[in-house]
Amino acid sequence: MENLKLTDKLSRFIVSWILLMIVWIAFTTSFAAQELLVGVGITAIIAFFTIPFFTCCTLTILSPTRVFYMIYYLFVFTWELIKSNIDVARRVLTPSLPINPGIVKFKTKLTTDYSRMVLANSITLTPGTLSIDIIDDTFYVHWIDVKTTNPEEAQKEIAETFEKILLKIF
Amino acid sequence: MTYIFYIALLFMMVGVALAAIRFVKGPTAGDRSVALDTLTTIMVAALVMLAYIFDRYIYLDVALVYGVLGFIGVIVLARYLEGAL
Amino acid sequence: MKKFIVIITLATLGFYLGQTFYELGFGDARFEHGVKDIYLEKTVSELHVANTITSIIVSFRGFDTLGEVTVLFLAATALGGILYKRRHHVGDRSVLFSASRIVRSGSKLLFPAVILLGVYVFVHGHLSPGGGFQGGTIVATGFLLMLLAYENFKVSHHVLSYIESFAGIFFVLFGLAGFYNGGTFLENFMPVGTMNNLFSGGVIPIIYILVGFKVAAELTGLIYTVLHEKD
Amino acid sequence: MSLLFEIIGGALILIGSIFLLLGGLGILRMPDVYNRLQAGTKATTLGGMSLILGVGFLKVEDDWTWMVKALIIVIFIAFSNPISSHALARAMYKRKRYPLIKNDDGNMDAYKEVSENIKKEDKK
Repeated sequence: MENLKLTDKLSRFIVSWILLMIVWIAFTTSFAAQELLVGVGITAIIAFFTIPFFTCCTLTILSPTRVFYMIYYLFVFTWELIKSNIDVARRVLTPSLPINPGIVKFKTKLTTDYSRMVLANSITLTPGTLSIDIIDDTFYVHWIDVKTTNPEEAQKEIAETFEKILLKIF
Repeated sequence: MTYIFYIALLFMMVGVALAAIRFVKGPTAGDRSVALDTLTTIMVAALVMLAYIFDRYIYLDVALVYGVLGFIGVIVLARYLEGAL
Repeated sequence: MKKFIVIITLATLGFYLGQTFYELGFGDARFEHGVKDIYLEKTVSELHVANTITSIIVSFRGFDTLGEVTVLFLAATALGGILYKRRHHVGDRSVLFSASRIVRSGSKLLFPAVILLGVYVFVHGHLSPGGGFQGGTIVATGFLLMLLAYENFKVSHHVLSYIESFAGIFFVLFGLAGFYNGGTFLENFMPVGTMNNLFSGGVIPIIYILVGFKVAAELTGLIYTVLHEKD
Repeated sequence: MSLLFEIIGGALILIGSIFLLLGGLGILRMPDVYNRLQAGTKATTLGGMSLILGVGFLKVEDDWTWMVKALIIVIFIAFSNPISSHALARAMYKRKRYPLIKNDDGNMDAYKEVSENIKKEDKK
């Protein structure tokens, strides 16, 4: 797809190899020598052929601070997910359906495709919001209970908690 | 302990029934797709639960494959509704 | 000239195959209580395979599986033949426009994992209720995801047909090796190993991997052809 | 120890099934497709995740492999559900099923002005 330096390719290859190997161990759930051997071979082949697609990260993604922020992100995300479900439960179970839906937009500071995708997925799973589209750096978000249509305030309300952490990861 | 499974299966059954009502009622193709998406996730959870009840580890693989195929199926539907096919 | 050589080769092959099959004596063997007990017993005692269905499909009834694979191959060829002319009129887009960025990044990230899941299913065909057909279908579904998300995702038709042909040839070769060593098509001739290990079941995992590759290549080719036929 | 895991697992399964029920109820009660997507996706994602993890916890002492498989399914659900619901929402907007808006003050639907141009851009 794009022209890459050899070091970039190698580093992408190693990252996707490691990740696929973890997935393989999770699929087989066994540490028998045969399984590991076959897994190393298969994942190496798949990682080699998917170098052009697997563009999210080079080896720098595995540095300790980033891994720490990833785990931190996971906790923040889980908490938001629980909050959003309580919110949904409240709205669904109230007989009068307290909703005030609309679509708002805001700009993001994130630059890479993958970080934007993670942010969009997180927005979908957090209280009352559903990401509809990203055009350049503008998010369009369906909000079940619109509090503001001003882009800056919407960004503060919806995305700031995740964006701060994602900027440190990617 | 067994009662928890009965209660959970009952809840899931009611959930499936409610989603199925939406699936039948529509009114648009999009609403039906949403219902299908919901049903897929509930069925994956139900398969995992059945794996525990029958104590078959293998059923977890089935649940995983069903999840993957269901996801791609919904993507196909969405792309069709978008007018891309 | 080329056609002549092909016809001669096919005729010779057909003659010898016919002779071999004639000498087999299909249906001569009689079992008093049907074959089910023998299958069940032989699966454990001779093949050391955890999944009885697998041993029946691939070993005892391997010839039927060859027929099934041939049916799939014929379907793929026929569809290719029907759509062949139109394919040349259309450009190289699988869908009219690419999906949104989120779907594209998501499918990029999921694609290797889906392929790995398919490979896992057909490599473990003799241990779990998977197998070549199922695994191959999952691999093809991974390609479907990419073809839907990107309008210009390329799959080489040549590579696909090479994979398909070689998998088919090796399937038949392993079957004939069974003739040579044991006497029936796809008779096991390799060490069977211990039950529930990955390297066990003799020839069965190899056949399933070949079937997996063949099915994956065929279905990917089918999906590719169908998606590119438009306008 | 085993009692602790049993309590955690049972509680997670109960919570999960309740949220799956709420997901079904949500897509039945909500008035338009975007709100249905919101309720359906969120509730079934957490519900499915928690139920599957609960099963993993019940088995964690006899057989750790269940937990690993359960985690893989959970990660997959958490990843794929929002993507598919986003794809559906965008497809519905492209089919001109505009969202229901209760208090319209003119700019409650910010996507409307750009959605016309996207299709041309994508088709080029």
